[in-house]
Amino acid sequence: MKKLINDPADVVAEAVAGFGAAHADLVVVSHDPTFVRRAEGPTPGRVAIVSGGGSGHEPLHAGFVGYGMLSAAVPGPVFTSPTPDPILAATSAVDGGAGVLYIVKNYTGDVLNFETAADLAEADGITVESVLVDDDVAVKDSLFTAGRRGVAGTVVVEKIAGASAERGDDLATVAALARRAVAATRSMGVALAAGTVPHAGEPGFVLGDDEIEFGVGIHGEPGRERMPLEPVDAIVERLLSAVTDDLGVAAGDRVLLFVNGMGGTPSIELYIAYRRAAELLSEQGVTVARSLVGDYVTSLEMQGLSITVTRLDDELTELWDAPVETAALRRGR
Amino acid sequence: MKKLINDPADVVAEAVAGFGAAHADLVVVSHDPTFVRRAEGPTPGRVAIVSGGGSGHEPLHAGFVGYGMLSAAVPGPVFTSPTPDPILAATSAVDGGAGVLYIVKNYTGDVLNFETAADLAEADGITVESVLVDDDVAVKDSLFTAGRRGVAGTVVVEKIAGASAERGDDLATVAALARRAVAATRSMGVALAAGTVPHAGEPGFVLGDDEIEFGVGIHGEPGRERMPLEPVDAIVERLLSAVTDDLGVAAGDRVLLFVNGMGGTPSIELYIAYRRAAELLSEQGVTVARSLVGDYVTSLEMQGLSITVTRLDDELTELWDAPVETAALRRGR
Amino acid sequence: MTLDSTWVRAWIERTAEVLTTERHTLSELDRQIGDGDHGENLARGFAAVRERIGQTPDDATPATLVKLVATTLISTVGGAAGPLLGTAYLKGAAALGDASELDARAVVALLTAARDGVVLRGKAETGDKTMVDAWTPAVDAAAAAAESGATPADVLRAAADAAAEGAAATEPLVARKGRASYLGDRAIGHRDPGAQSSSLIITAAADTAAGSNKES
Amino acid sequence: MTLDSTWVRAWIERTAEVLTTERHTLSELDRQIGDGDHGENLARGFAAVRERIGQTPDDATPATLVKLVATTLISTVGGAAGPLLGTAYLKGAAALGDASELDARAVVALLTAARDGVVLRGKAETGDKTMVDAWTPAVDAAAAAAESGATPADVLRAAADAAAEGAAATEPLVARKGRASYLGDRAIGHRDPGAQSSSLIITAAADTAAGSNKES
Ligand SMILES: Nc1ncnc2c1ncn2[C@@H]1O[C@H](COP(=O)(O)OP(=O)(O)O)[C@@H](O)[C@H]1O
Ligand SMILES: Nc1ncnc2c1ncn2[C@@H]1O[C@H](COP(=O)(O)OP(=O)(O)O)[C@@H](O)[C@H]1O
Ligand SMILES: [Mg+2]
Ligand SMILES: [Mg+2]
Ligand SMILES: [Mg+2]
Ligand SMILES: [Mg+2]
Repeated sequence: MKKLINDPADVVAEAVAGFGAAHADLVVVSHDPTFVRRAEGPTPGRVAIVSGGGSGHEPLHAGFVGYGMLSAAVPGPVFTSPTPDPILAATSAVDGGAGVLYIVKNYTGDVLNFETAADLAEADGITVESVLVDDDVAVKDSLFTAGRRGVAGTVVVEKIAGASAERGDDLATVAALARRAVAATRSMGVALAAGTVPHAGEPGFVLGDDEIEFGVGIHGEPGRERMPLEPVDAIVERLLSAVTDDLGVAAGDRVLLFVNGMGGTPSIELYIAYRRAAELLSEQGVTVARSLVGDYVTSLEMQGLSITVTRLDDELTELWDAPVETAALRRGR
Repeated sequence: MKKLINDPADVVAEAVAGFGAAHADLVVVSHDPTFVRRAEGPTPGRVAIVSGGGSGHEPLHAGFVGYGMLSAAVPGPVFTSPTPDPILAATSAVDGGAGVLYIVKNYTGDVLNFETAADLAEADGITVESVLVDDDVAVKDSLFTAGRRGVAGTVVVEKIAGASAERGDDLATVAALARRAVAATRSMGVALAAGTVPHAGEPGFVLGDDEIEFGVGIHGEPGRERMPLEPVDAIVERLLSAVTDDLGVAAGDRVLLFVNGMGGTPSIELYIAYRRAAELLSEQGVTVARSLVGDYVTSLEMQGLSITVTRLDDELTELWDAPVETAALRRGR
Repeated sequence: MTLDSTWVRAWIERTAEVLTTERHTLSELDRQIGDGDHGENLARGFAAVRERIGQTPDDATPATLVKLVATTLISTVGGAAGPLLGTAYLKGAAALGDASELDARAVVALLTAARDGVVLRGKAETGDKTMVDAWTPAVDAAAAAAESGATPADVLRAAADAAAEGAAATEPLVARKGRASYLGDRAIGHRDPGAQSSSLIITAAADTAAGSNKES
Repeated sequence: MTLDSTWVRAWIERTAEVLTTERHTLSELDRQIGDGDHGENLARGFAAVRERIGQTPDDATPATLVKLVATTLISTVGGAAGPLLGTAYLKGAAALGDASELDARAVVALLTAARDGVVLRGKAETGDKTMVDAWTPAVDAAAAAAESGATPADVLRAAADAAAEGAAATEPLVARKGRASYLGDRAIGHRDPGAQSSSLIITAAADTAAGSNKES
């Protein structure tokens, strides 16, 4: 393993410190417990939004802390959900009296730790609502799995919920809009090569020279199958049809098309994939009304990408378009 | 080689098409000859700025086309400078009668092709000035080399020049400010692993398990030496001192600190490096007045990073802070 | 060894040692069918536990010590294992009440409460290829041993043997909870890391109860 | 073969073939001390040249054909080699004037103008480990051969042999121009890709002049 790090045990603390220093205009970093919150304190009467999860998916979540998106982010160790303590500390730090929405990716660890934090926050008199993101269609949502995983679609949910909170919606409304975004969003990814967790020292999985992991998760979890590498147009077709079938996208729909890089994929490859996905959608009579292309929910230096589609209505479009000012997404400010 | 592409010969055309489709609000793409220009036409009387070079360094340059930065970008084949034709076509498309500034990274190919395009544009009655960016301190600027290379500092020069043009400065002023930015900027990079040019099919170079290329260029050109991997704090110290020594940074200076990812480096590693670089500068009494961290000038999926320092004065700071609205850098709009 | 608070301290110490030694093995199991952090997570947690236990007053009851393990794991481990094992210790502490020494029945009550805690949080059933597949056989074997009049140490030995078998028996299973559930058939042939670590924890209890606190 | 416009066509055709065959070898040389695109660049350029040459009228003069190579390379190759080789052909075309057939002196004039064009654009000197190190020995050998009364075909053969030797002789050199100059001593032991491709171009001229348009 070659990485630009010091001690693997210090990776998250040092990265968060660097993030705080580089974006001191946007965020304040708390160490011990570790969380990142907006530079300006809570606005009284405004709903706060807290998300978090294992590190290694940057810019998710800290990169989305700021005006119009998250109030705080709680990064755990690499690929390991944070414990309830920092979640609770972040919750207390950002609560403006109007309640706090937790946006939680659907993994056992995240669910359990945010659940405990919510219990503790409620005990402290803070109202908490939680929304689970489970956009990954690679995994069937059945009794025989831990349910679908939360992947790149989380960005969409955080943006929509953030805009709703920013315009002054109450907690129930913000939560309802976040759930609407979840319901309207599906994703699926593919990997050519896994990232390496610093303290593990070996890649999460090893693929053959011509093999891809189709339906990969953002922790390098396997997906539907290992299959031979194909031209990206064919891969995009497989990913997109899995996504749109599950979402039930039909001619006449307006969608957000989001091609997400996993960390080690050159940007030209993302745009080549975007091009094909946009073509396919328009052939199906679907309007690509909004786009996002880039590394937003990564898996360390994984080589691969995911495709996310969100079906837009007028309100979701308006919330997507609303100004946002964070380290990783900025527009209109 | 595993890549998410179709035919290697189509990589640039397809990526540029995807870029144009994803950012139709910001840019218009011309195919054959290939260039990317701002969506809105030239503003009469305003200086236009054109840059370009081999592809594979995305978001440079197309990602910086838009309000407050470039008027057009001309992407060549991967790692190969574009020919004069598309440069000339882009020049004609964006000239608003006040002249065109070429921002050219100092590589023999780029210099010669932009030189020819400038001759042809002048023959067409368009005034062209060229500014060479040569910020890479890894290579000595001597009679025995092709001179210092243009690397990540190009982003700083494009931002400064773009803001100058946008506020209505004339060509001589825009060029002078661009040159001031060049003079105030130095960079140096390190790689753990090279990217693979699609039609080459093999990585640009191969390093041992514990080896790094210190002073690497953005085409995988070698730099000062191959040396054993060290903790990133030590690497940052080496890079930063090479940069600040060459630039002559002294206590009391105010600088922009830019940590640039080469494409395959997880964001946490960039922030760990940023943290150390910022610490070192402040220990030296240097004020880190502005920051940039992320993948801005890449080398396909190269694992590595570079550190750029620009010494800021009031005017450069003001131009750096000016609003910009491009695919890869957006602020204040 | 009498199963008093000195034993609880020894058990915790032994657990911390074993999990540190087995850290890479556990993470490697997790890398196969999860995300490769299980050993790291538990090593981090028990390092914190060891530090905090060292600061407790000498007269801390077994329940106090076990509860401290619970809260420390909850606040330092994270992931799935943190809340699950944390709840196991939390419920186990509650079952101990203010007893200063554990008899065979108390050992069974401790193990049962711990297992129930895991199930309460994680909703896994036997055969789902989780840590429950170590805990439930341990509980059953402990109950049977206690029933037949075994000493507390022998009850723990029976539990440990059953937990180890249970962990091994997860290998042919398909997972239905946790991260390994995404693998479908591809999880077959791999041992569940959480079942393995739970078996190590129960074995540490048996080893220290037998006074055989040998280095591994 | 008479060195008329038919020969120029044959030379260009042969060059396109050879550069396509040698594409990977050239890129591999460039990967060692540059950025790995040289073969790709020239193959792309000569594919375009071949296409455009096919569309020229039969009565196009040698100079017209050579100039078409120049403009096509300039507008399709890019990188350093595009403008450099393009200028070589451009200056070569100028040196040809309106001659319909090349004698030995015209061959020398063509090669000299081409080399001068490269030097004009690239400012490289002999020994800088660039394509100049193929062109200059070729020019010198051609001049000497013409001086001693060789046929045009033999002048080209002498030039080709010298160019090949010149390309090989770049191996021990340190580069002072182009991308390889960044390597310092590390360029030693590697042949310059541009010198190699220029040698192939000159050899194609000699091979077609000798009528030996054999497949390689
Ligand atoms: N719902 C559940 N019930 C019981 N145990 C579970 C459940 N989900 C996961 N586990 C256990 O947790 C272990 C994984 O722990 P760990 O790797 O620390 O967490 P994470 O999966 O969050 O990375 C699994 O091996 C399994 O034994
Ligand atoms: N200044 C120069 N003068 C002459 N030849 C040069 C000069 N710079 C580079 N070259 C030649 O160009 C070749 C590289 O061409 P190519 O790989 O196509 O371009 P690039 O270096 O832009 O990728 C080198 O091998 C060398 O022979
Ligand atoms: Mg984990
Ligand atoms: Mg090149
Ligand atoms: Mg795990
Ligand atoms: Mg080259």
